[in-house]
Amino acid sequence: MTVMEQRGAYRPTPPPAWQPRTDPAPLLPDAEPYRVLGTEAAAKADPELLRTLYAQLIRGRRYNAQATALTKQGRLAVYPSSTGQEACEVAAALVLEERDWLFPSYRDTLAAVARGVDPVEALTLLRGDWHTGYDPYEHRVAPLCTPLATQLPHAVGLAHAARLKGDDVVALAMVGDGGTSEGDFHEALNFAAVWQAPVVFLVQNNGFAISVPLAKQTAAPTLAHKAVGYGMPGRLVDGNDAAAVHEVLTDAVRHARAGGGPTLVEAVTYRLDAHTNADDATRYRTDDEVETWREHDPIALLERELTDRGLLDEAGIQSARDAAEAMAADLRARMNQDPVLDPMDLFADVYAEPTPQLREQQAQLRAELAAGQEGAHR
Amino acid sequence: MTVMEQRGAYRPTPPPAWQPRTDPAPLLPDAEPYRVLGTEAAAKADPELLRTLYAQLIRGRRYNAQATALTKQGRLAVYPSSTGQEACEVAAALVLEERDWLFPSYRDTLAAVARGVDPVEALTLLRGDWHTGYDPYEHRVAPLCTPLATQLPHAVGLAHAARLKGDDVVALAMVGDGGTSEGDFHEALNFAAVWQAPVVFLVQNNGFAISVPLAKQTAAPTLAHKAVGYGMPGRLVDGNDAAAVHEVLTDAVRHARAGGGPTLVEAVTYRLDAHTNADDATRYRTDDEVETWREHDPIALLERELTDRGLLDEAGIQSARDAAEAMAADLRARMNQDPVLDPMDLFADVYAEPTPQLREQQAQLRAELAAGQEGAHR
Amino acid sequence: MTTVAVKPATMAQALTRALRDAMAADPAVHVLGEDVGTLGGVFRVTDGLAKEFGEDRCTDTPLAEAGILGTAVGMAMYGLRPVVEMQFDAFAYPAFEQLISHVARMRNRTRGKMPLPITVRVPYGGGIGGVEHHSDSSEAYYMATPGLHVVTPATVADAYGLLRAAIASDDPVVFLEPKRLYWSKDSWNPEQPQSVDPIGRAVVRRPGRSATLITYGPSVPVCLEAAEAARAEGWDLEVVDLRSLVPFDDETVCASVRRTGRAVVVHESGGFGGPGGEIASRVTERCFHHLEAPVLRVAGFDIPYPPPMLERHHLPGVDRILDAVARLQWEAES
Amino acid sequence: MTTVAVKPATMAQALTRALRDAMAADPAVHVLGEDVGTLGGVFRVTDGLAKEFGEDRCTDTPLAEAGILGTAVGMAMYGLRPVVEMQFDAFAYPAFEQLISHVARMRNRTRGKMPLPITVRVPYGGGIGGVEHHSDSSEAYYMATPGLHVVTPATVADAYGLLRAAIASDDPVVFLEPKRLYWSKDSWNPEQPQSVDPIGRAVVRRPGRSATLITYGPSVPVCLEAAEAARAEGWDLEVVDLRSLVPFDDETVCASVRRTGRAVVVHESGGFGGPGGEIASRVTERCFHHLEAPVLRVAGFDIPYPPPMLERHHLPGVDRILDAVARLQWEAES
Ligand SMILES: Cc1ncc(C[n+]2csc(CCOP(=O)(O)OP(=O)(O)O)c2C)c(N)n1
Ligand SMILES: Cc1ncc(C[n+]2csc(CCOP(=O)(O)OP(=O)(O)O)c2C)c(N)n1
Ligand SMILES: [Mg+2]
Ligand SMILES: [Mg+2]
Repeated sequence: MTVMEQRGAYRPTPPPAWQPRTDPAPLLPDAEPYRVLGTEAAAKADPELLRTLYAQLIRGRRYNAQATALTKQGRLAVYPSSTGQEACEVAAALVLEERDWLFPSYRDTLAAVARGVDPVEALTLLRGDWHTGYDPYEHRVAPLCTPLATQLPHAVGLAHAARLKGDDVVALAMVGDGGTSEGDFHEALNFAAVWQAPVVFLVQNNGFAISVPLAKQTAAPTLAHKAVGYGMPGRLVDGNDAAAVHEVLTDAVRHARAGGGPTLVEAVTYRLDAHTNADDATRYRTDDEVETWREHDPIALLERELTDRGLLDEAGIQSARDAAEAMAADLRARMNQDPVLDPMDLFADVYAEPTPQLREQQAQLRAELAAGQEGAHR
Repeated sequence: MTVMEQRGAYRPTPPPAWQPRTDPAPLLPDAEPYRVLGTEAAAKADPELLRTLYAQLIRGRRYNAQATALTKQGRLAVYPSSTGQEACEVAAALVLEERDWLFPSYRDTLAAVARGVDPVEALTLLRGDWHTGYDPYEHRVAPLCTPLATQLPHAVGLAHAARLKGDDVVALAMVGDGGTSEGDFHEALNFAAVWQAPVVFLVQNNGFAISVPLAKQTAAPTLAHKAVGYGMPGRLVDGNDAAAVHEVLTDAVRHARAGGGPTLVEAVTYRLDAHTNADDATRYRTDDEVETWREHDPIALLERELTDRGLLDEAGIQSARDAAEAMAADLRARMNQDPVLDPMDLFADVYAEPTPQLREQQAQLRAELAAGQEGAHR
Repeated sequence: MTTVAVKPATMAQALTRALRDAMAADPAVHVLGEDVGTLGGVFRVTDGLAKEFGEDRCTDTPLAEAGILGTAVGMAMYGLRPVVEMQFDAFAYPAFEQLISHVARMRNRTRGKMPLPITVRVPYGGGIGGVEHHSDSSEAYYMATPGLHVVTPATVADAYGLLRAAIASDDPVVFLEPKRLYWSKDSWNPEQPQSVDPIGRAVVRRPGRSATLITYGPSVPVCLEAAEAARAEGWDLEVVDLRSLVPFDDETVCASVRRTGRAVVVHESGGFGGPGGEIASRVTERCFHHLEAPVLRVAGFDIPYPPPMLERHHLPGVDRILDAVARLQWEAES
Repeated sequence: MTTVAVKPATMAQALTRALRDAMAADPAVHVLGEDVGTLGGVFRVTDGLAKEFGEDRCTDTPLAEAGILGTAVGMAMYGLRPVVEMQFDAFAYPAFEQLISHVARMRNRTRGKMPLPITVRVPYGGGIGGVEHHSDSSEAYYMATPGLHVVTPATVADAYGLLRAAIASDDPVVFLEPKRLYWSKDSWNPEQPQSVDPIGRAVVRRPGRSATLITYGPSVPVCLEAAEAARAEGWDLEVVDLRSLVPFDDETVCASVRRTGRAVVVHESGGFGGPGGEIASRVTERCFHHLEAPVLRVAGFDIPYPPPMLERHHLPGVDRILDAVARLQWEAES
């Protein structure tokens, strides 16, 4: 029996061939985003996990602040901050096993870093140095993906390939609310469900696609309701509740690994910073709205839970901050060094072997450089 | 207030901004395809309508047979038959007002014909004569569309434009089950729902995309379940029950015209013929399966209902057949005339005015023709 | 008649003005795209339009380029004149099928019954330090697609004139906006916009006698700079700004090359399979016996657009252009 | 050693055999696309593969070209060698973004860490009486995209050899299959398939001394026919079959043109912005002083592919090629 045949066939449903079908009910999301912090469910959460999440959130927030600061110093060309969304970024990385794969979008450098990618390498693209700064195979993190939603079919293909090879690898793919409108989102989810590929789709619904609010992006009850249309479960979670995101993603990863197929998770969150440092968010949203969300800050939520339950004290907070500060200092120091680039790298890795045409162009540039020329800048 | 603002905004749903949302329940399809014929609902159906549908089904079946015969005589390059799907084709055309628009896919020449397009003009494309044989504005039928699902955003744009202009025009767009997998399907439904455009999407789920059965196309409970993910109602109907399809589409058209926005209708049907005359359906399905569906033939279903209720007698059947025969004879006669083509038409209507480059090429071809040359055939 | 002081304006401002004037002149003109409404576009080219004309005329769409262009097709079918903004060059690729299979062909498919007066604005090209997918030169794809006009301005005045002409055209126009010229300034008076230039005419930006630089869009200022620099070497270079790649102005280009006897085509787009091949070939076909040397090409390398820190080595610059001019066999025939 | 009788095979059969041999040789080779499994593809090129290797190796996908190519990217990331079938030329357009922004660039983006050995098979070109969207020549788009190899066979033996080479390549290859040659036959023995030809070498299909016809894919047989017909006019034409558009074999092509001094590029694809511009330009750049006449082009007209009943007037045929040869200035220099 092939992988393709393992699941029950969808049957056309009219007379004469009426058949029982997939029951849609279990695929539909809950009416409200799932929460753990501040609810009874929190009691069941593993204290160690919560403390780890906390340290990672602190570190993540500091990373976002540092990266943003680096844009002001001209050390980064651009930075799309995930400030306010750290719970999603961090949980996405932590729920995966080493053999699993993460597929980040352009905003998700933090998730890559939380999975182990060196921050300098994660930021290489945004520094303008090279397109992908890290070896995707080292931590099994796909290259940061800018064309929206195009990374989703990649995740499906990779997970499917792993399954065909008999490896119990799960792929977790990240996308924004805006990205769900792209055709590639649709095609990826459909392939994943038909193939029962071990993929988890994490939509960070941060309310905006640059300036476009969700109401102009979709009329769906929730983005998680899209899942039923593919025949996969949809889950709705409070994206600022790190414990809840971690739990929902962990369930989805487990489900995928066990052969249960893909899950669509919508995490409701908010981007506290502008779209990027180059964006002017005051053009499309009010300070009031931002302030309301600051009160639902992922760090504050977790910190309250931990301190209320006596799992975190001043010393614990300080030590998380110190660790974050050390990371930031190291990042700052290393980003302040000018990267050394070799113009001849332009011709490297276009193909396995340069074509005769590229060899000619290589020779031309080499001659120009020898003559002291600098391309566009005379 | 702009059209864009007329509908309630989708609100992100977490704390702190938890808001009541669109209720998904009414958007979900029924568990079974809606049926009228042979059920109690049939009593409420307008006898005149049923008789009209019957005459059109007979005519449609004859049209399909005639067109298929024309391929054997080399009078059509190819014909994708809608035999078995006539109820959908005919109902789609009949539910529209004159000012409305129909967006057919490549299989839907019958719907175009049922809406008034001259069969010879509807078949011009498949005859190899010109890409679109009719004036789309004459009967408000968009050109037959071959790149799958690409006609759906057109329908949305047209309906949106009409609404912006204050015209109460509805667009009905047709697509196959296979076409629902394309990104354009997703993008069109999303735009339609966000804009609340007056569009009805009719998916003819005929069980196959060429050789690929629905089970390899989707894992969804039904295709109609996709609707909730866009925030529009999904309706499931027995596509071989002409009265049911007519009723469901009529409701959807009325809903759209009243400003209620789009509806997704899945009509469960079956393609009794091969994909096209060039296809060999025995490669991918059994005769048994086809036979089961023949017993659920749309014409037989309606004929039984009408005769059982005394609304149709032998004479009525005969007169419907005679009318169909006359149509077929006329079609045959006209299709047997060789179309007269002017090679210089190659350059017509590439642009409003030919470019200087096209003028040169035009002159070249004119000279070649004058010299008695015939392009590729020396 | 009072003389109006001619103030400098940027190309972006001229484009905004063209949109505004077109929308004011014809209620059928609708702007749609990602972030074009409230934000005014990431380059602010649509700034103020939603406010002035309402969101139904200048609409923030869902984030889906095929959907944007596909719905624009439907709007055009119903008599509107959509102006679509693609946010960046590479983000027009998802709309490729709609563009090739419908936009470019609908008039032809319907024997002229259903023209599609759609303008597709595409910010293109590099030199702005953009990260990957933000600096593509995609004009070769559009040029190879019959049924499209392909237009690109290099000056502030042309930005206005050509965009007005594009919107007024009954044919689809891919309107390529050189990103790095958005902030270029010129003494252009927005209160007295020039009359609309016709699409399809190249213009000699600088007359010269030694050789012709044939170029367009972002490379026009570079060529003008090169021409200035060339004076020191004793070359008097003519610079032809194509403005329209489709239709192509063979007349103006060939007249120049016949005069000078030598030509270099300059563009940012990759050389192999790029616009320069077409241009050099057609010039050679038409001017063979006037040519003292083969028509040469200076283009981007045949590589994916490089990261910002390396782009200056990729983009055709003054030195590279002068090197090509030097190779135009000034001394002797071989 | 026994001599095996060499039986005629069609190009389609050779392609099937190449896929089968590649799949047998390397379990990483997976075929995916629309109708490639049970049906064996609409052109039957994948016939029997699902049966022999199972549906996990030869998979009927959902109907979505971006999804097919996008998932192939992910499969290649995990070490597979996907061979994707696009059902027809025009139906590859929905996958354009995946092709341009990912397939062509992944190796470069990742500094060689993540090569994508994907073969994209695209049946292309006209002459088979196909209705609209079934006869496009889309090679210009692929040629203008750095990072892709673009290959197209013209003979049964090359169909086998080049497809094996494409699948074996560690780079993505767009493999263009001339639809109207699918049923062309040649004495090629499937039981003793030739060794795999390297990608990037053109071949002289017919030696000649008067002028060179530079061509590829579906136009190769037409050019050979033209060369035969030209003998009556006293011309001895050389025919070069490019086989690979990227990389381009400047050496073979230029050696031929230097020998003959005259050249015509022939292809079905539209002329303007088509491959011929690149080819004619590079030949001219390299062979200028060997040329007795400008390199001419015979191509499809710059129009959307016409309906079947008119396609013979559109496609480059023998007469049109001979007309071009006649214009190669045989008499005198102007
Ligand atoms: C295909 C494509 N179209 C447009 C863009 C330009 N763009 C970059 S980010 C962005 C908004 C994305 O919104 P969302 O998906 O919600 O992610 P977020 O930025 O909120 O994380 C846009 C339009 C792009 N990167 N890719
Ligand atoms: C974009 C695109 N891809 C592929 C094709 C080739 N093709 C034509 S019909 C068809 C199957 C369509 O199946 P479905 O949507 O179910 O419609 P049906 O044929 O059953 O009416 C395919 C794959 C196409 N026309 N367009
Ligand atoms: Mg967002
Ligand atoms: Mg179907």
